[in-house]
Amino acid sequence: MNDQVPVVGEERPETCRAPDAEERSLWRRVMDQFADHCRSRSLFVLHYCTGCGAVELPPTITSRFDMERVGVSPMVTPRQADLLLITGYLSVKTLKRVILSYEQMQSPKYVLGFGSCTINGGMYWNSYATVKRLDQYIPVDGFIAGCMPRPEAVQQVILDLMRRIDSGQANAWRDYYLDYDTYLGRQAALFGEEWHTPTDVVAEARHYGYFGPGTTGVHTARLKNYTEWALNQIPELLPERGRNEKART
Amino acid sequence: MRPENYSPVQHPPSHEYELYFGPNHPGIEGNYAIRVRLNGDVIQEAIADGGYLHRGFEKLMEQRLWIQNIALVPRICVPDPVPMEEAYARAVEALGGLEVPERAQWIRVMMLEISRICSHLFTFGGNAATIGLYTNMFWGISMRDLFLDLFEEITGARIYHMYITPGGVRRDLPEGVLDRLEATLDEMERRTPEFEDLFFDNAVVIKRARGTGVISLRDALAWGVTGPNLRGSGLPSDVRRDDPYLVYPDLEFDIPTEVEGDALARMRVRKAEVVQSIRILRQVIERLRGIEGPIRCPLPNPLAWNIPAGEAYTRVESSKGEVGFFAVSDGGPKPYRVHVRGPSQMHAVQVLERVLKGGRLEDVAQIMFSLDACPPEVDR
Amino acid sequence: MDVTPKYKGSFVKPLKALSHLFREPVTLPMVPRPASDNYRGFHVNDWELCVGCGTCRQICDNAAIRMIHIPGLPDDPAAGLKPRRPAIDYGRCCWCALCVDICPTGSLALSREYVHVSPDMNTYFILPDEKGIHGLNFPKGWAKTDDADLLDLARQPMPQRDPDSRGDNFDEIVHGYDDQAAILEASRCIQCGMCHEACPANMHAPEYIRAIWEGDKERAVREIYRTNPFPEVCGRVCTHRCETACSIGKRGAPIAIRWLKRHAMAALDDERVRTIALEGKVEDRTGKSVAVIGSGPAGLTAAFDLAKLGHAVTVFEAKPEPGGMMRYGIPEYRLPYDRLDADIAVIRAAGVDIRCDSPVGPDLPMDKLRDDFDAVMLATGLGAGRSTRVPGTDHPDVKSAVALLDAITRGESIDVPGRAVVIGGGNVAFDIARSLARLQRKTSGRVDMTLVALEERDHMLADEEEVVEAREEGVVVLNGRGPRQVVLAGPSDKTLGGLETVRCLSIFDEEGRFHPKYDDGDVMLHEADMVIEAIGQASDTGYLGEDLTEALEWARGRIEVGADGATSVSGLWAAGDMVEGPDVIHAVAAGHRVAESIHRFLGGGTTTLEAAE
Amino acid sequence: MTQPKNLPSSLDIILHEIPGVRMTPKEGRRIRVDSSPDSLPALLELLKGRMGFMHLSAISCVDWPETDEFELIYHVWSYEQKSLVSAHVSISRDPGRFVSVYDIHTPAGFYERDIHEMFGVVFVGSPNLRKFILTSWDGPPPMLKSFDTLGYVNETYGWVDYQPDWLRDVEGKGGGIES
Repeated sequence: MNDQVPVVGEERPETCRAPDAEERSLWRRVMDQFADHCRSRSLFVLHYCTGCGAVELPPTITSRFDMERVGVSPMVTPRQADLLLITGYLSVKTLKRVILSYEQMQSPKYVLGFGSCTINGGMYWNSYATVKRLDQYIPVDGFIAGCMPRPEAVQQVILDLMRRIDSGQANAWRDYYLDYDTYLGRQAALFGEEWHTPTDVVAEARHYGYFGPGTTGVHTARLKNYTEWALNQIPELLPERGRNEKART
Repeated sequence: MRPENYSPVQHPPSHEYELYFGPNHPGIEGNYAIRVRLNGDVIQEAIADGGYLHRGFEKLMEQRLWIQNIALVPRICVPDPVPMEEAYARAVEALGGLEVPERAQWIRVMMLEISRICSHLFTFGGNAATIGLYTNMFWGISMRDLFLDLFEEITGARIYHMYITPGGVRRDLPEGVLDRLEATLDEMERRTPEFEDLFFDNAVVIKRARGTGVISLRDALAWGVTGPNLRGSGLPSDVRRDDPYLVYPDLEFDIPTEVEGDALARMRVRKAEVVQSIRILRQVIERLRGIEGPIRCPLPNPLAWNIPAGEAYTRVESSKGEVGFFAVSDGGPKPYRVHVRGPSQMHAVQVLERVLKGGRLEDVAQIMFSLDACPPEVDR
Repeated sequence: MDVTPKYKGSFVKPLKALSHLFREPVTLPMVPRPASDNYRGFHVNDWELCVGCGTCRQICDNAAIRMIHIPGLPDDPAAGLKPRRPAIDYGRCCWCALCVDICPTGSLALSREYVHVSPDMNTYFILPDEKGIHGLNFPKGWAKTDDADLLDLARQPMPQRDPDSRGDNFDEIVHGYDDQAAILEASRCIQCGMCHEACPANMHAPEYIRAIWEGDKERAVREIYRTNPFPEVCGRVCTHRCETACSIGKRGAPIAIRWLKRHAMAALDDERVRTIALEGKVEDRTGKSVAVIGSGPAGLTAAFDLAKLGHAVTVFEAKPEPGGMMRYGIPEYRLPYDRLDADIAVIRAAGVDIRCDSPVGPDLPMDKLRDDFDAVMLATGLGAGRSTRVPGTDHPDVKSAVALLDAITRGESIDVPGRAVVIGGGNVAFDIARSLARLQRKTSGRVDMTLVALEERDHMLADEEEVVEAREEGVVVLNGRGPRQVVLAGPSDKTLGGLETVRCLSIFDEEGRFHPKYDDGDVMLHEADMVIEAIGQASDTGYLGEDLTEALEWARGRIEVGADGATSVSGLWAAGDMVEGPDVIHAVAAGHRVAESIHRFLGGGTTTLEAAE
Repeated sequence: MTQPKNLPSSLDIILHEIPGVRMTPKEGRRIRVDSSPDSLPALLELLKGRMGFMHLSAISCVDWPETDEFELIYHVWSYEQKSLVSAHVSISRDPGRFVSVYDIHTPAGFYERDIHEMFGVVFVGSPNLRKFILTSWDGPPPMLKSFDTLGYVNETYGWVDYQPDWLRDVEGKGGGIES
């Protein structure tokens, strides 16, 4: 619980880091590799149609291009999903929901950007309403060229992602923890200074062992106001806080 | 999870609550949201929430040359892009005084009707899925894919064809494609009874869909319902017949209607429309074999193409209803203003809000699908 | 709600789906299918065909195409080749293929390759070549077809006199476009700017073509006068390097840039043209004076520029009227004198003092000019005809084309020969052949004119339309023949009999020098009363005086000058045909360079007219 | 089915009852009607009641900054006459206020809301002018001609600065991206 809910005013400057492969015991290395292998064989795709590219997902998932044969299947809730497909352009309004959904997903989690729009604005490069670069707001594991990419291309990007998960290379999700302050700063620049999400990413970063120098900073400092507010809203957390304060005094 | 920037509110009595339905929700078509206030599972009030797919099309079109906009318009409606291309092209033709050659007119009708079948199959699959019948979805989507293969062959792209251009179409038909279209239509006809058995004669479907989301003809007219939804309520109105364009006056087809005005009736209308589209396509194939000629009238240099000042309002019957394009030119190289009237702008907002009222929570998705609302068309 | 229970479902019917268990599956193998024949996949670009015009970049709705300057590629403005190629940003592209449909050369196409997957964003910016994004040589998908071309490759026809009505007079042949045709012709332009770079004077052709298309003739004239004070002349007789470079001309007929210029000039009255031309003229006088010797295009262009910059310019012309070769070389049916006068009137209005009948020589020694003026420019052109020097050319009825043209312009009476042979294959040869043919028709009603050119038909030095029109007017053009000797009518007859020619096998030797080889077995006699030599001109620089001739540096008989036209003698510039050839527009360009250099020399700093605007 | 020949004339009779209305028949079942702002509700009411123009196909808004006007175009379709009347009115741009026609045509509710969002025109009496699409937008109404979308984009979002290997090679040789 201490890890999950940082206490107001408490400074925890030390970073933490998950052990590198060579630091891990042989047993753990084998187990991790096995876990990666299994993970790559069962990807649950969050059922969220963010843009036009979503129209090629039903063919990809259903009989003709049948992605279920490699263990890819749609999942209705972000909590149980591994893979977030950003199927094309993102309006600012959608991007907020995407970030909320992304933060709800359990790590390790993967993001794929579909088509031109996610790379450099695409068709809507001069539109006031759409975000031009997805990777500025959440870390992305791969892109596909196309407008829109056809199902075979979608298959290929997912197979590519599976290969990279299997070999332990698809680690963009860690960047979100390591550079959370930067990501949050960019998000806030777009959504306004009020922007905050219910997920405590900083605590998650500690939990996963990717709390780095870039995790906190000027932007995350702003979040404290909201954390305090949240603590006051959830009565069960209050004794916890009292205990911590007591311990400190 | 609480919604972003949530502010504390007085909790209502436990049997009355508010639910965010979408945008991240499997039961919703596209990226769209509905906020429903419920009492138990009965909807007291529904508030549509769009804008997730807003790209500012109308603004973007003012920034691009007349010809460049052919790439933009199909993206307004993802499942049924061809009517958008047609409506835009015809607006430009009306403003610029272009004559579409006969062969191009027939090819355009062919494209429109294939697109209609595709869109109806998509809706059919999606609609079944909202009732929990996934086989239909698998069938519908893979059947649609056969037509997408034809699109790919004709236009070089599966979804966004960018094929209809002011003055005609961009490429002539490839060799033998009419035969393959005919074969696909045969396959479609062979499968139609199976779809019938699987969906329309399915007791589950009938129990769920009958009496759900009823729109009376009177309401339909008052609320601005168009297309299959209006015909599902009993009015045999179709832009192809009432405000004809291209070569539709030369074609024989019926306008299927149902009188119940519920979700089932609307789906039955769509099914009957697919049959009519096949009938139209067979006539088109017949005629196209005998028509040779140019596929596009000569266009000015697209980089130096000023269209005389004026305005034009063109209407096209899409699979979802009446598409309208209002184009204004100030005599310049770019449109001065293009206003897109998508049928879903009515269906997904005001009509949906009204129809959902008094309905049940589990029917939200089904009703939305039965209205065949297309969110990108609402948001533009 | 009361609904008639019209439909009654069954729970058994859906079980029919089980029959699908025994059907062939619709599922496809998990490898990318081959795409359709005209699929719109990734771009391919044939670098051999691509000229770097950048039209693809202009039509792209998404600003996805950037032009990349690539050193080492052919860079030839005159041929319309730029060393740049399009690069495509797949973070922008929407595969609409408008770039393919508009590509003037047809080099750009879309392949059937459609899978590109990478986490590295840099791989989404590609420089397509003919092998495709991954070098896999996928077949072409969406490529250009004739019926889908977005460009209009045919030129607006130019109304002109037919051979019957033009053969016996010197009226201008070309009528000029009307407004409608000019707008249509201008609308074909894709604004690639190849013409601008190909033009020796770097005329702003894209700008004035666009202005004509927009119907704004005043702006067109303003754009024209930015770089060329002889628009009436160049609108008629320019060798139009721009049209050679035109991108549309790669597959179709280039934009009629020259005729559009003529149209813009014809649309405004002379008064208005003058006002526009003199915009930007410096009001303050600098107090410096410049002498220009020769009133051809080079001299007058420099004079015009210098006068606009506030210098006092005096032009000395030996002949009775200004204009040089434009007046005394080019026949009236190509360039009416009143149009030339209009151009010169503008230059005079700028304050240039043109003194005709003022040859530099004993009465007006060169030294005096150099003393009286702060700077002197030589632009005396090539006034003397050259001779083939084959036996017999010293006969009085063997004439020089330049001299004859001069005489025709002056209106002197000429003994029109009944039969004539012209030696030469350049524009001057055709000018004299066609002029004399007109006179023949006028006097005797019939044309007997033969033109003998060394070059084969496909490599004629003259403009194509000259050859075609000359033939229409009855001139017999013989290709691949060289002169052997001029023969007399008889052994004792001193009158001219004709010209003997031989078949020419090759014109240049291995080192590219002029050294024709003949087949002596193939000899032809062309009977004629007059033989005219039109094989080139030489300059007559006797007026310079011995001291100056000695002081100047020479190269191959021409005065050697720097890039800015300055000679090795301080305060003395030279430009035009006497320094380098070969046409009006080169002379105009040289005139500008000299004017700029003189202006700097006179302390005007680096301010130029371009910059002053 | 062709357009009834007498439609323009019978329309003419009706339109005479309303001041400030001018009719221009156009090609293909289209009739343009120019109306004064005051007469528009009466015009739509009459068209609906007498001639069956009961389907409001769309309301389009055009911004004309030069004349400082918004042009509103009401496209109404008659299922009986099979004809479309486009009624044009021009209203002042500042303040952009007009009367709602929601009580005549229900679909006007959405269109007015949309125009309010995109152009900032206020429709008095419209049931719901809350934001719909641009809920996370606090800039000026984007469809106004004065709003520069590309300028806004350059200010708000970042572009990718591509550095592919081939580009570095070309730049090494003295080439590069041309502006």
